[in-house]
Order: sequence, then C-alpha cells, then structure tokens
Amino acid sequence: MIRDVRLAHADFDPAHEMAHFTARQDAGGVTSFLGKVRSEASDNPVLALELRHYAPLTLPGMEELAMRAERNWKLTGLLIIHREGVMEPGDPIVLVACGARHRRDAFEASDFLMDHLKSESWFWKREKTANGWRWIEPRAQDADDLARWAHIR
Amino acid sequence: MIRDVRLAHADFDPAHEMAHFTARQDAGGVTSFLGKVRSEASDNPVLALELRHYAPLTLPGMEELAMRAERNWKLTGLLIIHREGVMEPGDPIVLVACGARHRRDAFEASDFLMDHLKSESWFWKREKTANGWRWIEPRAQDADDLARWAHIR
Amino acid sequence: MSLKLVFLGRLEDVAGHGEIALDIAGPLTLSEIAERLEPQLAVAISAANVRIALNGSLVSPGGWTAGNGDELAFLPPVSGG
Amino acid sequence: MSLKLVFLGRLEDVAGHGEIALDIAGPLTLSEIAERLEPQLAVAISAANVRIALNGSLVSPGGWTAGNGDELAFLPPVSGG
Repeated sequence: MIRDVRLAHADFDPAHEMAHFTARQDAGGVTSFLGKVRSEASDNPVLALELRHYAPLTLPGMEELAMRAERNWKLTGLLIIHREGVMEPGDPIVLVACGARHRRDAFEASDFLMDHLKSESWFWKREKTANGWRWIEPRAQDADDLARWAHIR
Repeated sequence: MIRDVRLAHADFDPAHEMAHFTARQDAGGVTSFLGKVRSEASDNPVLALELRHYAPLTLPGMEELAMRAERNWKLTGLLIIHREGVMEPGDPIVLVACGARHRRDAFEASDFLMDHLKSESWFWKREKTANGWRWIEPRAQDADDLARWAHIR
Repeated sequence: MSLKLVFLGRLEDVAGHGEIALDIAGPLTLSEIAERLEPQLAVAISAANVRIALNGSLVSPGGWTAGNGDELAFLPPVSGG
Repeated sequence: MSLKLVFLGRLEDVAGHGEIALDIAGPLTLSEIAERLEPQLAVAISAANVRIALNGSLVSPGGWTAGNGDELAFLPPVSGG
C-alpha cells in the first residue's frame, strides 16, 4: 500500500505525479480527481486564487483523512497533493488518486477524499477579480456532499 | 465541449493524454479512470491479455455511450480511449476522463462510462497464464454496477 | 454464393475460426444456417445470451434472412474494459 | 508575557492582521481574551461556527486558559479544495 500525502507550497505537475503514482503499484485501476483554478467567477475573469491554511492542523488532518479512506476501501495506493499559497487560473489546486484491484473501491475512495478535502480540511480560499479579493464561503452543496458519507467511520 | 473517443490499436501514454485533455478545457475539475493489465490472475502470473472486438459495432457504441453521458451530466469535456489487441501486464487498457465545472458531474459521468464500457461495449477479453489462454466471463458484479444507472436514459 | 459468419469471444474457440465462409444457394434463416454447422457450434450460437449482428446492425433471432455477401456476427456476453 | 492569536480566513480581514501578539499578565479564558479585542473582532471570533485551536489542537470554547507563549488560532468555516 502506497500512501503519498503532501501539502504543496509551489506549482506541481499533475501528469508527472499521476504517471509516478500509477507506475508504483499493481492496481487494476486508478481513479483521479484534479481540481484547477477556474478562469471566471460570476463572469468576472479570475486574476488569482489564494489558499490559506493553518499549518499545525492542515497536513495532519489530510493524513488522518487518508487513513480513514484506507480503513474503508481496499486500496493499493492513495495520493493527495493539495496546494496552498497564491495560484493563477489553470494552476492545479488539488490532485487525488486512488488505486485498487476493483474500480468501485477506487471511485468511492476518491469521491470521499474530495468531499472531505472541500469541507473538512483546514483551507480557506479567496479569489481576486477586478473587484479585488473576496473570501469564498462554503456552499450548501458541500454539506450535502459530505452527508453522503455519514455511514463511513 | 470536447469529445475525444478513440479505439486504440497500439499502446498509448495515459499521462500524455490526460495532460492534453486537461489543458484543452476550462473545467473546475477533471476526474479520470485508468485501467491497466493486472500482473496476476488467481495467483498465476499474467503473461498477456487480449481484447477482441467487433469493428462495425465497437467504436459507434463507444460514441453513443459518450453522447448518453453528455446528455445526462454537464461536462466541459469527455475522453474515452479503449485498447484492442494484445497487451502486456502494466499496459493501459482503458482511460476515461470527464471535465466539469462541478465535480459531482465529473465523478458520476466517469463512473457511468466505466460501468458501461465494462458491461455493454463490444469487447471480449482473454488472459494468458502458464495454463494458456482463457476467456474472461462477465462477473455478477458488472451487472450490479450497471443496474445502478437504470434511471439514466 | 457465400455468406460470411463471424464468431466473437469463446464462440471463436467453439467454431475453431474467427470467421467462416458458408457456400449458399440463396438467402437463409438462422435455423437454416445453424443446420449447416457442427452440432456443438449450432447449439452455442443459439444460446439466449448470444446477440446477432447482420451487416453491422443488431438483429433479433428471427425475421430476417442472410444471403450472398452478407456478414453475420455472433456476439456472446461481453467482458471488456 | 505574550499570547499569540492567529486569525484565519475572513477573520483575518476583521482583525486587520493574520496574527496579533497580546501582552498579558497571566493565563486568560476565552471571554477574558475577547474583552481585550476590538468589539467587532470579539463578536466575530465568538460565532458558533468558529473553531478554536490551542497550540495546534482543537479545543472547545471553555475549560481552558491560554498563557505566555501559547498560540490560539481562530478557524472560521473552511472552503478548501
């Protein structure tokens, strides 16, 4: 079982990371999710995105989340890379990947990880447009997504 | 909306394909599934895997499947690359990716595509071990996976 | 005159070939085609879970004939991906 | 003696800084700390959805004091990924 959980302080190359992660395991299948900085917010071009975090909690929380996923699905590998800092449109924010013998495990674990990274990890996001910086508030959809996993310990 | 659906007759590079697909769209998120030839079958080393297909139906069926996914989820891009022919352990068999503004669309569409590629596309798989070639029969799990999408037209 | 039969998946093993060219005098129904094959193959292609494609389009087991130049494919349950 | 306060997310805008060093005479409760802040900030950090971490561990709003050298972080609802 490969576990690779990182807080990235600078730009990273998702294609390179995926190729490396995939080559390291004998998984039947590997699922991934890549989140990128969008280029528009409510029709305003996005100039920059910043993710602030709280170091004493952020990476430990990500590692605990990874272990929860490993307890609940049968995985051959798990990858989480999450950026912090200031990014530009098109930059990768988060890359999650799960390898498994059976694809249902890989799909569900990736989905679980993303819902929790969005709503339960220690990141605060703000976006800069021509109107200046604006903090992004949590969406109701995020809470709904999270509620789907109430049965997972 | 980008639609890239291919039947691959030779080895392909999933990392390159993903990087290309991702760069071409302004998606908030991109999910993917990569299926590879496993190296063991019931504890016997796998020497080769062959996917046979029926050309008049195979690619048209994949394209129809892609259009079904596009009708049911809001996607910015959809990628399907499926191998045919003889492969070795570790070789990519299938790569599916979906880009969307909202990650639930991307996750569900990828999941839908994979379940249907496994159980409703015109491929027949056989595996070679020290015991010779053996056709892989459909699994009950495949039918169960498919049944989850009964509500999708 | 000749009719091309195509066998996919494990049906290829039963047939011994991926394709067979059947010499025919005129258009045949599925039953008439089955009668021309080895009994084991005739049974295998008649299984309820074997789909049939005539010239690249899926057809039901009855209601058609296949004649000179046609291609008839026998498709057992798939196991792709 | 000094206590470090850390403000995340929109609380940073309310505080005007990401961090504030509070001169203290001894350990303080949350209420005592709030009394030392601008009213607007005191209200903001007291919201029910603001979590608190003392020296890197989450704590409930009561049952502790923070003293010299401690770090107290105020964490509004997250919006990551």
